[in-house]
Amino acid sequence: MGVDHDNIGSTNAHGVQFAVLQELISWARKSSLWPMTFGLACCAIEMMTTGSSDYDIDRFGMVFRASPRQSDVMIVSGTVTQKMAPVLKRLYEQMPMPRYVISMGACATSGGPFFDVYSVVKGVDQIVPVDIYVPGCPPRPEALMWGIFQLQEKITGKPAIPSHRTPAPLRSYPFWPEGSV
Amino acid sequence: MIKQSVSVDKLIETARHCLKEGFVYPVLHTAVDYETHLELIYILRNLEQGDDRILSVILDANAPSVPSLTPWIPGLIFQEREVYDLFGVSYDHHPHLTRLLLPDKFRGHPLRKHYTLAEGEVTS
Amino acid sequence: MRIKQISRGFLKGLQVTGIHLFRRPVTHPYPEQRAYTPPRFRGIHRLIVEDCVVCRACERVCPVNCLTISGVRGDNRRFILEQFDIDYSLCMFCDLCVEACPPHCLVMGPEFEIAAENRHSLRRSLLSQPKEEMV
Amino acid sequence: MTPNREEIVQEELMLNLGPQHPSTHGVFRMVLDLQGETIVGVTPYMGYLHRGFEKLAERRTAIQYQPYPDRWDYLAAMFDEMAYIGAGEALLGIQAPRRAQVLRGIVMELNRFASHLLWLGTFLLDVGALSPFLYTFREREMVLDLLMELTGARLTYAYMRFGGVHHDAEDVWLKKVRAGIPYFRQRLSEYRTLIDDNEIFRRRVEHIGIIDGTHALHYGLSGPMLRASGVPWDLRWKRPYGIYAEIPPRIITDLAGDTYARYKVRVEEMAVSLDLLEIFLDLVESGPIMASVPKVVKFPKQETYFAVEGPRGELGVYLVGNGTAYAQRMKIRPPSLFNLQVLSQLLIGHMVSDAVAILGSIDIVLGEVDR
Repeated sequence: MGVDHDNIGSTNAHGVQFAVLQELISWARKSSLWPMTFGLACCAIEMMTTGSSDYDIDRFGMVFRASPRQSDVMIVSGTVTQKMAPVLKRLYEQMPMPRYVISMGACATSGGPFFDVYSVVKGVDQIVPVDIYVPGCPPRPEALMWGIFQLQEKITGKPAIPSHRTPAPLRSYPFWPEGSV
Repeated sequence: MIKQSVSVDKLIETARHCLKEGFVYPVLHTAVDYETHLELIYILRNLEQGDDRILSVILDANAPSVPSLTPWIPGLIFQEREVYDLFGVSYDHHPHLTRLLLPDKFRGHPLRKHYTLAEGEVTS
Repeated sequence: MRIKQISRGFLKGLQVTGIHLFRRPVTHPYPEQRAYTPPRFRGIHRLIVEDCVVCRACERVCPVNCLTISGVRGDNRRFILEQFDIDYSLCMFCDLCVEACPPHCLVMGPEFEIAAENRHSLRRSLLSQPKEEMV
Repeated sequence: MTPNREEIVQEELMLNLGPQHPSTHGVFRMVLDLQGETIVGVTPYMGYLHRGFEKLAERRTAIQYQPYPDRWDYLAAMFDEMAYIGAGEALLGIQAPRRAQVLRGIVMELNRFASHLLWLGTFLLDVGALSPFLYTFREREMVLDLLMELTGARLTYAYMRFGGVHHDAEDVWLKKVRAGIPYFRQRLSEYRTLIDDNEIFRRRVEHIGIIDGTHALHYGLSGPMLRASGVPWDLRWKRPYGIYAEIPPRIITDLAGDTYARYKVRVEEMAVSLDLLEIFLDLVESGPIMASVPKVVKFPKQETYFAVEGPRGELGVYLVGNGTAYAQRMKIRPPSLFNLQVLSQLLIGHMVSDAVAILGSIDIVLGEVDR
């Protein structure tokens, strides 16, 4: 039995059933967003850090895939140049539906610091449609994660961030316990 | 910074003389656009004595052309391609003179002073 | 001999991995716990509106022209700020505007969570910041 | 019927690696000509990240350009700042006060440590080991947080200024760095236990990608690439800048010139960085952090070449002033681009699987190769 996408969410006899199904699908999509390892510039280092031990993006079901065919979300992390633009477009077209694009950093969003340079594309949204813009130069890993939560909210329509959040702690290093002088 | 001015036809001779004296380490090669003329800069280093030698070649701004030093100093192969790419200086007898950084369809040489943004639009 | 060599490297690796079983985890529980920001952290700007003299030093020094400022001359010949926008899609958080501000009324705060769904909503006015951001 | 080995016609195969490939360390592309599994030809393509930094230096004032050097080599931003600021200071005739110079030394060595940590993690990822990546990034995060406490940003610090540094370091921060050194030393020896004796790692990196000292000199290699081929050339002591003139030389060399030698040189250099940090922390004395600098910085009509020893090699800036606030020309000497010139010589004759290990050992940063 295939899912009739036009009927999802409508109020026909099976309305309730489809609403639940849609919720299930969007929950599944939200919890297994696999990004593509698509590093361009400085932001790519912060994207790598997001996958490393201190931030551990795997907690949200995100596993970096090396192939566009297996990935759902493309994190455009860095400056897109005119030489890179056709490659980026082809990679986007190789991704299966549904696909999402996060524009990470000022360069990908609008050209950023290089907005008047001869070889830079002024914003990745001129090439591919963008879902979430994350500003910063480069955004810190938490800012990228914030962008990912916004994308999850966009997919499910429900808040992805817990309403109650504890305040930030002091940074404690193994060699410098919290609060010592 | 002591610069040694060299004319275009004496360049290879001077470079080979420098190599014989032990200045074998290529530090830098670039061009400077002064609108009336182009100046090519070669910095070579002698690692045993630890001093630099700077060669300066003045070129015509309209049709700059210079013999390639890559056969003698292999470390200049990318540098000469880069100057060809960004300044439009053509190197005679360079083994592989194509654009290094910009797409092949790019028009103009962006580091020249009279370059405008519209000139470089890539036609796709 | 060879087996001895191979097994030595293998056991040493296992030893390092084994020790890590008993170490404290380092992962920050991010969305539940807010992110650590040091006092000098360069996040979203804050403006003390009353102190601004509309000298436009920040606008002039900005390398990417992301600030838009305008003011009108009010009573007693003082400028009153009308518009103070920062386009965060361009801003590179470089601190030069803060350094240039003569009355030190522009500072950078600890907030950085400003992802948006379109580019225009990244353009923010510093005149009417929500109260919770001003903490 | 299976044909004899001799009867199989060997055809050349073209294999394209990149620009989007997880182990090219950025948007680098190379086309390999293969005969079976053996590489017979290499064509590198670059420029996928060409951002026109040299043109921007002619379009931004000297003050406005200060945040840009951070983006040349985003793994070791402090060295780029030092190269640009040092060249500018040489043109303007300013000298930073002593405390600023010591602080510059501290942040540079911290940054070198962080940069080599990232290289170590990704290089081992290339040869197939996953866990060192997690370990080195954990320690790198601590170094970055220390730098964030001082400067306010994690990667793009914008810390150095013409005539000094932007922020003064508190005593607590200096104490933290001092407390961290023994910890980092211990972690470093832990990595070495994990990696050095590992048979798989040794067999994957030993005796591949060999370049001898004479070739390395003629191709203009620098940094660990040059020192792993037996040439003791380190700008920190051969051309001292800043505080390095007072430090006794510690140049790490290795004679083998292969991928394993480059690994050893870099790991030894991390230990040297920690030793240098300790020396610098002893040299900190109170005083101003900024010299008096004119409000509007104008480069005089002169030219200068100033180079620092970055984690990847000699990072130089050739700066030509023309009497205005804009530069007439600024040329960056990118160490990675020079190191890449030998790529085809290193790869030819090896297997495809070695290509990734050799490319990883060159330690390229594309932001610097393409600029």
